[in-house]
Amino acid sequence: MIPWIASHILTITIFLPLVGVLPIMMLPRRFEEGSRAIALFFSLITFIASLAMWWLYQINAVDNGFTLIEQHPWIPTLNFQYFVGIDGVSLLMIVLTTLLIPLAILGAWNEIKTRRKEFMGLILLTEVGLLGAFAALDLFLFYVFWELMLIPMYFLVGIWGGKHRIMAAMKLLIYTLFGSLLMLVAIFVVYAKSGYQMNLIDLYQMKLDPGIQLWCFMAFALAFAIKVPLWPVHTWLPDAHTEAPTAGSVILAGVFLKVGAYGFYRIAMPLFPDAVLQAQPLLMSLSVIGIVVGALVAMIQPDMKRLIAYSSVSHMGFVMLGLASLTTEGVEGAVLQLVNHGISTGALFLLIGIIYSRTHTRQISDYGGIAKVVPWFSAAFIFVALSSAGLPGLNNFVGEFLTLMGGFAYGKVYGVIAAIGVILGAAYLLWLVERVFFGQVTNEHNKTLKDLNPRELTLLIPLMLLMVVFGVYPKLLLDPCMGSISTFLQLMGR
Amino acid sequence: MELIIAAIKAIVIVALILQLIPVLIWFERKGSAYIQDRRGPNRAQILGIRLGGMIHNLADVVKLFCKQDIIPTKASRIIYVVAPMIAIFVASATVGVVPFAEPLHLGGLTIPMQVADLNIGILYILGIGSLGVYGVMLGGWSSNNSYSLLGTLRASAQMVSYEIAMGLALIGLFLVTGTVRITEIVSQQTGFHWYAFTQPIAFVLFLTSLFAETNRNPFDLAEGESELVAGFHTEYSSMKFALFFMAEYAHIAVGSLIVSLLFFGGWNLPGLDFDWIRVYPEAALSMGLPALAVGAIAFGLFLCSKFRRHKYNDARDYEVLIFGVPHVLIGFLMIGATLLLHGTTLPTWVGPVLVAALQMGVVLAKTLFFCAFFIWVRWTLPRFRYDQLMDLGWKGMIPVALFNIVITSAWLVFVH
Amino acid sequence: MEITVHHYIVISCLLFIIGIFGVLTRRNLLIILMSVELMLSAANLALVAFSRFSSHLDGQVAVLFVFIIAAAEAAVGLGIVIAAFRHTSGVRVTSWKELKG
Amino acid sequence: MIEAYLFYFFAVTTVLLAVTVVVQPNPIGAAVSLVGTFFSLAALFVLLHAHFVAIMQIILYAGAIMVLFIFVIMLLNLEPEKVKLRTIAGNRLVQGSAALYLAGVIALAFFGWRQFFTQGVVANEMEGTIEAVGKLLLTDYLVPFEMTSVLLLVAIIGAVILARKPVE
Amino acid sequence: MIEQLLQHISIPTLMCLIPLLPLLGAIANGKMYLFSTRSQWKPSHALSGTIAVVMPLISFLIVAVLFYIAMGLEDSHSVSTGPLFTWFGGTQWAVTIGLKLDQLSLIMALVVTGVGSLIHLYSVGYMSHDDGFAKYFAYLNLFLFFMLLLILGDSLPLMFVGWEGVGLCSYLLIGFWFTDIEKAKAGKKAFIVNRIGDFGFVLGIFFIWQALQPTAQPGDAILSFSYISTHAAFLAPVATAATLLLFLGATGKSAQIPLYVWLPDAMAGPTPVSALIHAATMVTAGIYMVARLNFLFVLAPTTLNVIAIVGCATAFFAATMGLVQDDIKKVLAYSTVSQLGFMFLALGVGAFSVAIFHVMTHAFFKALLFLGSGSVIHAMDGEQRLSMYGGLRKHLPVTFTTFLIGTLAIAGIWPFAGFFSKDAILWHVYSSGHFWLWLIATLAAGLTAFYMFRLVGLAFFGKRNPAGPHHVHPENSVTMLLPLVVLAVLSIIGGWVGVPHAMGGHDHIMTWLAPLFPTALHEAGNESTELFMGLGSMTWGAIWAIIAWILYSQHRGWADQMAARFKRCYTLLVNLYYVDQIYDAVVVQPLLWFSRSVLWQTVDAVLIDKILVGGSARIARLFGRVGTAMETGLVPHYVFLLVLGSVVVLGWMIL
Repeated sequence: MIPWIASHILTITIFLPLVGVLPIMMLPRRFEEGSRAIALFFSLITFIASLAMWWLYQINAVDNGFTLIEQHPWIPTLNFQYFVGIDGVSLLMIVLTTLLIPLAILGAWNEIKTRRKEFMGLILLTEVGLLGAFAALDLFLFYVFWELMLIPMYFLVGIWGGKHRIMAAMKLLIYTLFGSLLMLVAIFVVYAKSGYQMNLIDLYQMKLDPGIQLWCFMAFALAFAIKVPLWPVHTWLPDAHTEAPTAGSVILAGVFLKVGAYGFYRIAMPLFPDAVLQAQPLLMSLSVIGIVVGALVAMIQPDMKRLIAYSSVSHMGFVMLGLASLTTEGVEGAVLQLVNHGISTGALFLLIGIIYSRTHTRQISDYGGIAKVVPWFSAAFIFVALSSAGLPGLNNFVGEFLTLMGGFAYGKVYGVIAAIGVILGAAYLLWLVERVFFGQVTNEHNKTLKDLNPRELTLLIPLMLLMVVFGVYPKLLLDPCMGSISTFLQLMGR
Repeated sequence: MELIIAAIKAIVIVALILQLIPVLIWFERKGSAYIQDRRGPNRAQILGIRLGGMIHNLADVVKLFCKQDIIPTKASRIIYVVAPMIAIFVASATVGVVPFAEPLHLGGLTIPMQVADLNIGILYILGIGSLGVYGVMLGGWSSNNSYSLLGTLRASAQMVSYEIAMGLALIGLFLVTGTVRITEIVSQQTGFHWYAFTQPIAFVLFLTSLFAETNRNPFDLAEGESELVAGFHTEYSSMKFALFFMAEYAHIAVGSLIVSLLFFGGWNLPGLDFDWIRVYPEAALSMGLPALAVGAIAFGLFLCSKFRRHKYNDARDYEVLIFGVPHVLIGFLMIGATLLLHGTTLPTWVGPVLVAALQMGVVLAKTLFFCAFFIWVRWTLPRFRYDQLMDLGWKGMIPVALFNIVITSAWLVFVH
Repeated sequence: MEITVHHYIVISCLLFIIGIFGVLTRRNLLIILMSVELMLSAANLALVAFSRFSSHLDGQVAVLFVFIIAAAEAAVGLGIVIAAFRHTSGVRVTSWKELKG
Repeated sequence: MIEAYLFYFFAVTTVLLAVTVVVQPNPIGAAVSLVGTFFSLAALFVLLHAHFVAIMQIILYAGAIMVLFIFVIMLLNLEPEKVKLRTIAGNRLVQGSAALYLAGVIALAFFGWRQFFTQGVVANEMEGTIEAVGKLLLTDYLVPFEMTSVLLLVAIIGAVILARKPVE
Repeated sequence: MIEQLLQHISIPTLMCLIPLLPLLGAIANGKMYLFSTRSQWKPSHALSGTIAVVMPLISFLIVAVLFYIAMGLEDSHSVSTGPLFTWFGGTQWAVTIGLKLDQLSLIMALVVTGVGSLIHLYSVGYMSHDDGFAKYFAYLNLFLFFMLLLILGDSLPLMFVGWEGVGLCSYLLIGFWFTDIEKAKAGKKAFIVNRIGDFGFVLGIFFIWQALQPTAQPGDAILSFSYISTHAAFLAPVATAATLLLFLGATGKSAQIPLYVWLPDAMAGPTPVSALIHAATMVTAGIYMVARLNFLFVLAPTTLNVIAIVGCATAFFAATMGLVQDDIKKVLAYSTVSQLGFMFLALGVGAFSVAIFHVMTHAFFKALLFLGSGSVIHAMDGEQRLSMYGGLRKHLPVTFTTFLIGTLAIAGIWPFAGFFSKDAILWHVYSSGHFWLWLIATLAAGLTAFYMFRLVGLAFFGKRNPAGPHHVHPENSVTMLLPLVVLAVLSIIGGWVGVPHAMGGHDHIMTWLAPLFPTALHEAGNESTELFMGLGSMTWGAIWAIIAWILYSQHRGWADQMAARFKRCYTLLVNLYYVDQIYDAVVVQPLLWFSRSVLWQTVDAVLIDKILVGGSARIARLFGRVGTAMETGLVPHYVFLLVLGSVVVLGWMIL
């Protein structure tokens, strides 16, 4: 029994949440609260499964290929395969997802009152989509999971969102769909050009001629850029975040954006190395603009969630900076930043969710001086804000440091401008902290705020611990990815 | 050359039909009278001779011709006038394809005893038959009178639906005959193999739908006197009414002609063997003529015996004689002819001509029999209600016809 | 003067043109249906002419099918006329505009 | 010779009657002239030795379809329509030109394909008898034949539903 | 006794203990404070106070022991733990975490831990009535941990960690009483300005890394000081740029000209905090960094000149600004800025060891002055304005005497520490030929003496100002007085460590630091001129001191007349040259306006949302409308289209 599980651990992890959806659906309307517990239970099992996967990965880690591979014919006639496997980076992403989803569920424990069953079901569905996307090594399979994760998210934002959630959900959907349809076209172009090959490993060896490469890369890049949100196509993120429920934004910011960057890392770049070289200056400048503009615009946002959304635009700009710089440091930094940004932004959104569940307002002007009233909450918030601002010793610093190094190595100007982003990062976060926490308590409503209850603590403690651990010892994250990064760079011809 | 022959034939046949119509009219009035236990028309007389009502026809004809021809003001004039013409044209046109006898082989010339021997045969009849509806519809509609409109609606609906039944019945027949040419069908019915017996269902269906086509009694809702006054031809006066009237009777004649040909073996009589006659006309004559003579004489004497001098104290008493005496004379003539012919050989064309004449005679006899049947049915059965009519048509006859087709085809498949 | 297939074709074209003319100009749906019948029969003529002069009977079989289709079309067309008539108590084609986009 | 004359006679009658159908303000008039057209067409078919088709034309068109038309005309007792040849958007010129263009195109099409009918003139003895057509119909074209039966069924149902009085 | 100690604890673990102990203290206090907010249990001041004081004391002792050991080692006088674990790194290079104590960092460590523990002791008394007692000490210990990390770090990134950590603690401590929004704003300002400085620092690191990368073998710790010093040659091309950026970082941290604005505002924090952070330790980090990377700075003479000029300018400007300040802590803040200017001036002219000597002496007397002012404020229960003081001589005798000693030291009067270090700087500036810089520096030194004695005069001499608080709390808590006394002693004997040969001393500190720093760039002029210059600067300082003392203790009126006459320049000085306002107007507001109106409104809202997204929707609707226009509902239209279509198709087929 055990060896079977060991060999199919990856598929089990991916489809475990799906198994969870079934009991939730069977629940009669009266036991709706039970659905939360079931969802939590299944997401925790998936987390444990992913840890087991990590352990297995350590054991039989082949240095630069994919492990835990499962390859079965899916549509034999069209040569589509169910081909999944993981390397260091996808392992990290999977563990990050399985970590954040239970926290998101825990975070939304009593925030969601209406239709809990559907909510929990949708979250588990998103998780399946995400895990699948990270593990898929077959282009078409990737596309299927890519779409699978988008739809539940649309519903999450659309149904349980804020005031104009419909607009936000629609924007999210159309933006991403626009991109993914282009991607589908590109997939089939590649499929045709490469002699009906869909699995990535063979495609990596296949060198397409530069003309087609550029177009396909542009299509893929656009689809992933929308997801990452690179600067010009990012406007869906702030709306989606402000309107999404807490759990939604945690997943959205924590993992949803990562798929875009992961897509670049896994599919867009290695498949079209020459096109990447041509498009590198464009990518670099877009990410740098993203960093600075994201930070600047974040500074003057009246709404907390919008501020954090723009901050994640800026942070993801760092990731793209690292990736596009095609230097080992840059890519390492990008991978680190992917995980760390997920943790810190996820924590930030959870905190905002907590305060929102008490005051039901996200406007900064409604707050003031609540540090005295809720010391634990403010301590946690400041801690996480600082980690997100990239304080050394906490998790984001090393990632930013390395990405900046990568950017610097590519072109000094890019490094300098991106470094300005670091200053702005500190500026808007501290300004937020100051306006919300310090000074006198402005409106009376804040006087009676309750501090963190045990549930919320169990939510935050693990994340804060991780922030310190990954800050002090990032090697923990980097070691598994070394092999995958070096293969990535070889593919890119560096 | 063929054109001339065709023209002659056309004229002859049309004249024959037109002659038949007054006879039918007379027979109908006389027959219906006797059925209703009253004496028929017996007033019109020429010089005291009444001929049992035949003269009445002349009176009718004269009346119809002389009446004032009224055209209703609001009616759409042209169609109002054309409608009866269509009706009569349709009735007479179908005759064109009807064969009266086997093709005559006279000195290398084969003259088909019909106007046009179309290989599509019966379909032609069906086609023209379906045009009959126009006459009725246009006439009724153009006279701009609500009664006539109602009549037309009913008539056309009835004719259209029964046309289908007729078509399907014929298909049943075609299955058996395998051909559509009427001459072949008739020649297949030698002896007692009349299709009426092999295809009883088809025969019955065809007959009833024929009644419907001609708006005859059980189905004569079109001009049902009780409700719709005169149906579609209420507004028609003299000549046009006459045309409609004649069209109807022509249609009956032609209908019965077709029935006799298709189902009653046309010119085949069980006893007669035409080939033998054609070869030995003399023997045939010598046998046939005396028999005929004896019959004629017997009939004539029977009539004369009915002579009563003072029954009516006028010319009518002598009528019986007018009929009886000629018969006796003919009888004697025939006996003389046989005696005269005895021992001589007739010229070759006499055989076929004799056969043709005989065949025509047989066909005519059968047609007259069916006309009588038509008239007899008219005055016995009550009129259908409209929904019964329609139900019978759609739910009764068409399913049965289909059933018949299925059965015959199944039978054919198993047999071969 | 031998009758060639072109004569028939010219006639069928003429008929077709008249049919189209009728469909385009007339406002009364019935007339339009009739013109459509006209166009169909024009097609029939052409079919038969071709089958005759190319010694294949397929043309005639096609004509049969055209008949059937014409009959079906007429039946449904008239059904529509009646239904539409009940609605607008007139057969003028221009009075039925509800389906405007 | 006789055939040529007959052909011209019937051709002219067909075209004339067709024109009256289109021009005739009064629907009944149009219907009757259409019946006339069908008759002359049937005659043309006979000239083309397509007897079965001719008689079918008469039975089907004249006998059945036109009856329906006249039936409907009677049922709806339509008053004659003022024929204003003014058509859509007033420009008779447009559709006129369209029609002419179409004629030219069709004629061109057929003449263009002349080479296909080189032996156009030669009339062969293939008689359009009912047996020949029937045999062909039920052998090569059996499937379309069955299909048409389905089509007819559909048409019947459609007509019935459409024309039915709305059930209150 | 030390040998037994060494038997069972190896040196590396000892070294690790130095930073970890304050960290432990911080965590303990932090936990207690957080639990206290939740539950009723309040940690007693004694408990958290003792933990907070003991930790730095022990680490001070450890540093002393290591100092003694290092003294013993002849050759390198340095002790290092070697790479403990690799933090992160690329394939070729890696960043390892390791601690190193050489001559320079030993001195700095001694100063930091020594003064630190004294200040901890002092703040136990000072903060006794504050409810955030445990939180305060947690922050303070955390600060010490980061400062020690900064000093002990053996590689640039580790130093950077300490660098940012120290910035964080200063933010937390300045904004300690965050209920007052102004204080919170000051904290935020400090942190952001520091962050700008760090921006320069990081870029400097990148330059170095990029230059060194090609030389690295796999796994080399290329960013560690030892590696950089050995491969200094490779850095030549990139030296000037790197050093300039590093200096930008230093100005941020040590509050030099462009980025000094945060220091005066930092006075919002509790006074012991200002004493520890903004006088003794944090602000000197910049100098320590430049000293640590002296072999790099030497490669870039232009940068050295820049540093000298900036240092001298800051010294002079800060001194002028200090003249007119009414708040006691603000005066001391500006004096610190000017003293830092002096230190940077020394670095600029290449006298690295003299700069470090001045750092040490400055730490002693500046901490003393701050703590003195703290006890004055404590006595006047929070009143900070000099105008409200006057005649406190009688009420606070100990504070007065120690404060006087400190003032004498900073003014550079002979026996006191300040004289030796400041004089050495002036001498080295003069001897290295920078005459104009020397002139401005001596002028600044005179001004320093003037405003210090102005402060003493206003505060301790003259009559009590009736408007001020009536009742003066007696200075009775030992915990506050003991550090004052100790620091006073130190500010006296502190100078004697570095008495130059010219004045008969054998200059221990120079010899101690000599191996680290390159020999003085210029030959040290003959001794007689050095002696003469020293006496000259002392008398110059004394003269200014006496003038200030006369002006402000006896005849207050004169000062006001003086102020009235130079009306314009007086207001200029009072408003601190409007520097803050300029910064705000030039940098902050336009940035905010730009991001709000330009970036957010126009770019995101209009450009992307309206035009791109909205636009494409509108185009789609346009096509839709064209489609509907075709559907008029009229059957003939459709037929016409049908015909048209067929015509086209036929035409195409034929042609």
